[in-house]
Amino acid sequence: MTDHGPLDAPALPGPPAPGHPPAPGISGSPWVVLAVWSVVVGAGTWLLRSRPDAVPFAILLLPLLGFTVLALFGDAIRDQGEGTGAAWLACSTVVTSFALSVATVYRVMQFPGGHTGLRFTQPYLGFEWIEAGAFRVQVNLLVDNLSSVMMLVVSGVGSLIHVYSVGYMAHDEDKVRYFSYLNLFTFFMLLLVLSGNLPLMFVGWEGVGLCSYLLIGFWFKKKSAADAGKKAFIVNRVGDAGLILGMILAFHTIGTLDLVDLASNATSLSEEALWQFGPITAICLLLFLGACGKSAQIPLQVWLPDAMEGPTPVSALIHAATMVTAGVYMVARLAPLYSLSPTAMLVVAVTGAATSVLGATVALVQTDIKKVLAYSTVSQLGYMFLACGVGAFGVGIFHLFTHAFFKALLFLGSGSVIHALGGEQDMRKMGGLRKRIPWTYWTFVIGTAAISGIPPLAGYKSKDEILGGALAAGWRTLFAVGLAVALLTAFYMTRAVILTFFGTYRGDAETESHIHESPWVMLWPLLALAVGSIAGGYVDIPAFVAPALRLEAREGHPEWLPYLATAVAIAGIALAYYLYALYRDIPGRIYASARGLARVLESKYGFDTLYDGFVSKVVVGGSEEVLWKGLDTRVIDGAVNGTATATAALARRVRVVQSGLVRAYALLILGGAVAVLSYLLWVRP
Amino acid sequence: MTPGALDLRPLFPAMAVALAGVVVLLAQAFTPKGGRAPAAALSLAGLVAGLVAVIVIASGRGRGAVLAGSVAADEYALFFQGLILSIAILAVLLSPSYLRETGTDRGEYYALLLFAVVGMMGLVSALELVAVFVALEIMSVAVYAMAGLRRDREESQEAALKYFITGSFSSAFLLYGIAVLYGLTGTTSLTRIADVLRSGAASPVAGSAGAATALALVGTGLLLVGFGFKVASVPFHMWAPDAYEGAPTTVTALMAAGVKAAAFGGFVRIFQQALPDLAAQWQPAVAVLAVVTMVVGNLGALAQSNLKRMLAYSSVAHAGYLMTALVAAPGRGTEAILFYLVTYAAVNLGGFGAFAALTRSGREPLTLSDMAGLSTRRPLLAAALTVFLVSLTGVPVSGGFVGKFYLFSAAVGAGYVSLAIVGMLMSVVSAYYYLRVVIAMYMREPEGEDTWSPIGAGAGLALAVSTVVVLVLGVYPGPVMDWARMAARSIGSIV
Amino acid sequence: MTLTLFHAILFYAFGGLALGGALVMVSQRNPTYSAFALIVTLVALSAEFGLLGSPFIAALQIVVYAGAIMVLFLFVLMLLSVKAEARVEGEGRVFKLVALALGALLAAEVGSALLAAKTPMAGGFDASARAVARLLFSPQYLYVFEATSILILASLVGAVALARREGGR
Amino acid sequence: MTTDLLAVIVLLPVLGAIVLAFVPASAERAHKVVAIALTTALFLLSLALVEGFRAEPGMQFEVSRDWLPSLGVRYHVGVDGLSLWLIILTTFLTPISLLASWHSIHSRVKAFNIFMLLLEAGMLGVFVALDLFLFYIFWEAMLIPMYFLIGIWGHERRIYAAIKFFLYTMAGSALMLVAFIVLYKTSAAHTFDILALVQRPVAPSLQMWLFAAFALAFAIKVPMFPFHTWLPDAHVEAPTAGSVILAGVLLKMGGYGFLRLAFPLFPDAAHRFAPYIGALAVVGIVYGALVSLVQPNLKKLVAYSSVSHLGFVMLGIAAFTTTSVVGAVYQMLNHGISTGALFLMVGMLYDRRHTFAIEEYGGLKSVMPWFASLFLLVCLSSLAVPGLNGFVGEFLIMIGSWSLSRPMVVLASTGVILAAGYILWMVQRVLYGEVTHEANRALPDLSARELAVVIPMVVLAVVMGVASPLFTRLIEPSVQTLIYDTQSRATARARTVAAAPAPGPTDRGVR
Amino acid sequence: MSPQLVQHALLLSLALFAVGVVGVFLRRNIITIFMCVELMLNAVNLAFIAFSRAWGNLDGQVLVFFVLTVAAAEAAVGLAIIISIHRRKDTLDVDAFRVMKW
Repeated sequence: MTDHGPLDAPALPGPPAPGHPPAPGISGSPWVVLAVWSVVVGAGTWLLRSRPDAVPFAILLLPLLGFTVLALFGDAIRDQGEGTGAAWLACSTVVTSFALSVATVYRVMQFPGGHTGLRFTQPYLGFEWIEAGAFRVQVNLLVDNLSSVMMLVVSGVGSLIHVYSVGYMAHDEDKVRYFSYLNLFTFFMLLLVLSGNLPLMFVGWEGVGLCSYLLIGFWFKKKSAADAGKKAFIVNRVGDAGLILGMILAFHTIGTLDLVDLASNATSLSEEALWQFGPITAICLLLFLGACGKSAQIPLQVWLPDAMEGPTPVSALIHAATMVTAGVYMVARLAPLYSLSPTAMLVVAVTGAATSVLGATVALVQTDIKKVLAYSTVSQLGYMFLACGVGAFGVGIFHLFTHAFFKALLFLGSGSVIHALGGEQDMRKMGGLRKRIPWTYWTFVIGTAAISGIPPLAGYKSKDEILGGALAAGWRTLFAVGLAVALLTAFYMTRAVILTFFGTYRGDAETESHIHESPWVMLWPLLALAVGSIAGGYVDIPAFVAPALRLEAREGHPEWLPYLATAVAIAGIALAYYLYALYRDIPGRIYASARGLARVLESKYGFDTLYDGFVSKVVVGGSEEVLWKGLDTRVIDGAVNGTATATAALARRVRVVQSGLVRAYALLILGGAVAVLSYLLWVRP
Repeated sequence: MTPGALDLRPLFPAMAVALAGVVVLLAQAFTPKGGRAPAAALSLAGLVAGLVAVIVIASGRGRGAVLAGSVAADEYALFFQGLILSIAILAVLLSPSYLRETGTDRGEYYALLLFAVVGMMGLVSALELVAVFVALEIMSVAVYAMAGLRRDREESQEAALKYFITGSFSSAFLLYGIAVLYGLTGTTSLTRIADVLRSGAASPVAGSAGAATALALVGTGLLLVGFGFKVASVPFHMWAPDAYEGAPTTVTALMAAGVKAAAFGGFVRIFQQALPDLAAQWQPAVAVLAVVTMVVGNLGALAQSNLKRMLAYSSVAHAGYLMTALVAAPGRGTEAILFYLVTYAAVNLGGFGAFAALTRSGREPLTLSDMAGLSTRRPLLAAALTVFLVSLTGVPVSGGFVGKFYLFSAAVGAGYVSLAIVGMLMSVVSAYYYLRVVIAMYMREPEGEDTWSPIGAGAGLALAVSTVVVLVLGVYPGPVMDWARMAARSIGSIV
Repeated sequence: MTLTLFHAILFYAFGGLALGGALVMVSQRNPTYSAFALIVTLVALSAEFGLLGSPFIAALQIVVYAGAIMVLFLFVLMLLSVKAEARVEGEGRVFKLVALALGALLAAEVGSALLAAKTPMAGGFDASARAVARLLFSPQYLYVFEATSILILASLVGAVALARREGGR
Repeated sequence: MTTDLLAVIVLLPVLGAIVLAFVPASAERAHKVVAIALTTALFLLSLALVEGFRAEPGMQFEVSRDWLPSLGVRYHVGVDGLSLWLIILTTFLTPISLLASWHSIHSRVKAFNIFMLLLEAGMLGVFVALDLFLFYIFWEAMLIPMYFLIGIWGHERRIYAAIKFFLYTMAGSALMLVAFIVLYKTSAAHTFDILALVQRPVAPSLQMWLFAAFALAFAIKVPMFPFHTWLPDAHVEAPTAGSVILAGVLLKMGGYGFLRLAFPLFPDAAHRFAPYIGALAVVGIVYGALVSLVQPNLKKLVAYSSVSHLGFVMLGIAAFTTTSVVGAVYQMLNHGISTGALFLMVGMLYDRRHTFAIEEYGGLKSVMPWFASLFLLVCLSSLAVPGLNGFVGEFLIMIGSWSLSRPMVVLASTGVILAAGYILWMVQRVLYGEVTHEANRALPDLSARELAVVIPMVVLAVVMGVASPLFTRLIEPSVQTLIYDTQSRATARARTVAAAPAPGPTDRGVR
Repeated sequence: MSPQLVQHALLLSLALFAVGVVGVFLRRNIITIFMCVELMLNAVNLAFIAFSRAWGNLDGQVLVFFVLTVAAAEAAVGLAIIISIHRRKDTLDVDAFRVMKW
């Protein structure tokens, strides 16, 4: 995937006017868009005024509506204006959802006690989603401070990425399908964060997984893309199986799957001791398995890097900002439950820490710009779990929040780079782009600074909090790990920036001649996200979500911490600059001297090899040779057919008795007579 | 009835048929050379007259036992006589075209058929062992001869020979059994035999109770051999495949339907009316025979490629099914046998009749490849044959299923669950060979020219009637069941 | 009829003759000899019938069996000019042994029952032709008697149908 | 009820078949039109059952008349929550499969339609029969039209498959018939009437044997591991309509039989055997999934996936809690829709390319976008993505089966993972990638007729996924009564329960 | 000694019957086999007569009468069959007739 671009920027029709990107063809169907837009705005306003309780449902259903329209009438829409109308339709639904979300959050916070949430139960249908015996699943939404944050992130970042996509996908023939998937994703993601109970959340959970599958494999003609989509789905399914079992166990243990009831019932349960594998621990671990799948934690992290086969905006939205954070969201959502199980907490923290190390180290050796970001995401997600595991759930959400901005920014930035280079993703063929695509460069740098934890950017604030949380919980080891990861993060991100934007261009001349800055429709989402990456840290998310998590407010952190963290970040950046900008031959030498380590990192610690081997040899091979051809065909069906064959063979034997010799017939009569008489006289007197 | 004044009304059905036989012979004799006597029509007339007589008697006038209790016109006899006459009518309908195509078209055929029918009718109505024996012999002698009537096929004569030798051999056993029972009881009347056996000591021949029992069992055993032969129960069955295969197909139809029904009619009546007190002894023996018969019959059929022979083995197997209910006689077992014989007769007439109807110029459809693609060339016939095969398999909706259900439920009711299990498992085996024919007809392409005879009116009528009977018995078997129950209950009611 | 020693001697003598004839019959390869041996047996049996007080049946036996049926057999034997069975080395020895064993077993089984039976001899036994005929033509056997007419007719027709030459009509 | 609506529903197809028998075979179009119109009308008529159905336990639309008094057989029919939707499923799938066969059946159209109608009558009969004899008649009679459908209109090895299907299923039910009779003879009720027999179970020791006989018949029909090997053969060789009906309805009869007969008639035996049934069901789930993973043939893959899916059904039945059984019944419907739709769509591929080999396809999404989208949707429904129908059933089953055995549920959950594996792998090989075979390059997308066939199924998959109570509310009362009655009639249980708190419709199963 | 006479007659009848039975298997000529069957019938006749004597009733006599008739009828048909098959195969070896088997 590095040698040629995906269709990320499918064969550019011609050199666009430099510095003056072509405006995507809004002209295609302006009237349609305008009409749709005004209807949507009007309806939204009406809803807010007269049916406020319906608004959360409207937030949800708008993207679904968009999907439905695009799916059913996509062909008709595509026929007009190359599908640009479709793109704007998709954007409009999400943007409207965002607007309604803002209004809803505002409204929720007006309620006394609104911080702990409002439940919205649908009164429209005469039934709920599932009703069977004692098991019922309502269709209810929960809007509290936690889901508010998520809702805003999802619809906000989602809106930006929708808009960005209008430009990014402008030349793709299949953009109707793309936008329909994107809308569907938004719907499921909103459902995930808004649903008031676990099963309904699971609908969103699997739904986003499905959309992820569809979007990773968007360019389905490419085998690697289809493979990656499938891999993502299946790996996620492993986690989902855990999630299902966790839900079942929770239902049978606690008696409810409603999020609010779970939280309140949890308070009446007694805490389990460390290493006591009681039901609560089991529930938490099973659910965490689900979270591992969705949020790409060890041992289920393998799908996320492959997921970069999808269009870059998708990577930004799904595989950085929103979907992959669902696991963190769920763990935080069930904070009261997790708090009862030190074992589970420890597992979450250690897994998160380990994953963050894994991601950060593997990112060091990646040459594909998106892969760097992907492993970075893995690492940062681990960071969030680390926060949750040490009890700083709110901080985890905080990092989730800031990460959404800067990681989306970085992805979109990388998308812009790739767009500029006609699909090139290999950093070894980049360099010196600083001047050619300045807007992209500057926003990318902001994102890098944010993720590296340079004050006063967003990442600095949230990372700081996580380290503080680890320290506060008494986990010095984890704190140290976190610090190390911070160093690595700053290092590999700086490396990426340097390789991409500094130095001289290393690609071929043909591509170089086409390098161009992205259109404005792509740039202004970058700007918006850059603003978020700077300012996001000043929203006190931990305090905001604390009531929803039913947790105590956090303690203060040692005052030396920010300095230490900043110092580490700067050290990382400096080191990277030193190695990649000043003494470029050193990395190669390090490589040469530590081949073993390099190989381990390049093989991503061998997980993929192990899993592939297991799946292809044990599962597929075993199923084919042992189960199907052996057990099924030979043993079971062999027994079935063998019965028939044996009967036929017996029949041929029986038949031979009928010799055709009439005296033999008579003999048998005589024998029969003797037998009958013997039986009557002697056997049965 | 007043002594001296003989009430012969119960004999009218048989007399009508016998008379028809004589008339056929006479008509033959007086037909000028080259002419063709209306033998089939005359036979039909006689058989229909007999059937009418049966119906009249059954409707209330003239029922009872006559001639010093040697022959009965009870519901049982009437049921069987009606059945046998119906079988004969259908067989006669099937015959003309077949005889014409095989060059067997002679007056003797119909006369023999009618005489055989007389024997069958006597067999089911006789209340006395001498009459049973003589009736059995009338039937047998006529059928021996009929089996050998097809001169163009060596098989036909061989069939007659084998049937005759084994038949007379087994008749001697039967006769010895009669002799032993006569010796023990001093009588040949079924009811009086039963009386003597019940009171036990009354016999001057029996030295002791044990000796009496031993003699009674020897007699019973030998009767079992004799009737086992006639119904083609294993191990007395071996004539059946050869005789069925070799005999002219219409005769085979008569053998499979009529002879078997009559033999069972006599079998059941004798064992139920004369030997009820030995039931505890002979019923287990019958059960064993039934199992062996079902297994060997079905396995034998499984290995056949000749369709007539396959159906012959299948008729052996069906004797086994029928015998399972004999362990539950009297009562439900008898009812079940009676009911099953009706559907079984229809099916076999239909099955063999279908082969007969297709025969052209002496060539009969005998192999599976002969039947290939029949459904495209004779769709109605193929459909009818499918119905028969389905019924033989015992799959609903067919009389065969209801009948089998009846039989096995009787066996289970008598405590013989194992019989029902074997029976059902063997039904599964049988499905394989029956279905092969369906496969050939429906799922294979026809080969070569259409060499089969078009279906004549008579044969068509006979096949249609059989089909309808099989299907109606599958959905609405109530009336026939009621008749069967009345008939079964009437055994022993008239002395 | 009283039983005398002479009576008994005759009874056993004819019995032995009958058995001997039978054994000769089954051991002869030539069917014609067998037929003659059978005739001996039949005649001896006729005597046995007479000695058992059944003169009518004894007469009938001679007339019908020895006189008619066996003549028919001989006639056919002559007609078909049947030769003696060819000797085949070791043919069906096992088969014959099994048959012998089974026959013996059958005889043993039936015999054991017969031996256990009492065999009285009723007094005042009258089996004259007159007495037998009275019973034969009583309603009790009327049906069977009439049936035999059909039997004979059937066998007649059957025999004609089978034995008639091809094409003959 | 004075009018016997059920008799009308069952007999209408028979009547139709008789009428068609008199229409000349050359009028093929007339045959098709009449058959489709008739079955569609029957579907609408059967909706009257839903309309008139009250969400209550007990039989509705019940009719009971003397039929064969000498055999103790009555004509007794009725509908309850267990059978209601299965009837609708039958009447729904039949016109669809007829429509799907419009072009793919080109020989002997007359016979095809007649057999389909007879098949429908047989299936409906099984679901309404409340007398063992009547039940068995329909149960067995159905084999014959199916046998012909496979044997005449099937593919290369059709005869082998047809015979195997017939013999295997007949062998299974042979012993069941004996068990029917034994039950009749030994039961105090002395009747074949199911409702009456259920009231008074026979002695527990006898129950074991009878249950085994029943269970064998039903296990083969389901089919449960290891009695499943007839299914792949039958499916692969059957024509599309046959596969749809086979998967959609016939297999359901096994599960239905367990629920209607085996469990309530033999509560003690059910209690005793439930763990074993559950274990086999779980083995089936995993085994079916693993084996379908490696199938090179589309139809075989779907067939083995049926083994896996029906394992869930059987697990739910074995657990015998309200939740699990409602889930099982619902899962039967789901499987009917999603697997039915899969077979329909695979059949559409076959119509175009005359092969089921997966390797012959690939890249179809570029040439047949509508097909691809709908196929994907159907696949997703089959792998139980929540929001579509399959999830509701599987989730209810798993949550309800927890009380039977936790390890079983855990193992069953691996089936969820594997389902994603085999389905998505198949989807990838069929739909994605470049078009590798020249023959596929010009395949036409779905025609209007084909869309009309698939879209109702897809719509139902979605509706059943989001609005399950519309269906389960009618199912649940019957299930609750079934479970309560069965438990209270189990003698082994009665003793232990006596001390326990007052029994109400509980959610804890027989266990 | 008089009662033994009847019993010995019965035993004789049994012996003759057994000889007839065995004879069927010892001989290959169809006519001889047929004669063996006739011998069996005659043996039974002796039993009838003996039993008739034992009981002092005449039913046994009548039975023999009918058996004779049956024997005659069988003989007629049987010999006709034999003639017709001899015509075709020119042999009376019973083992030669096995066109149909298995």
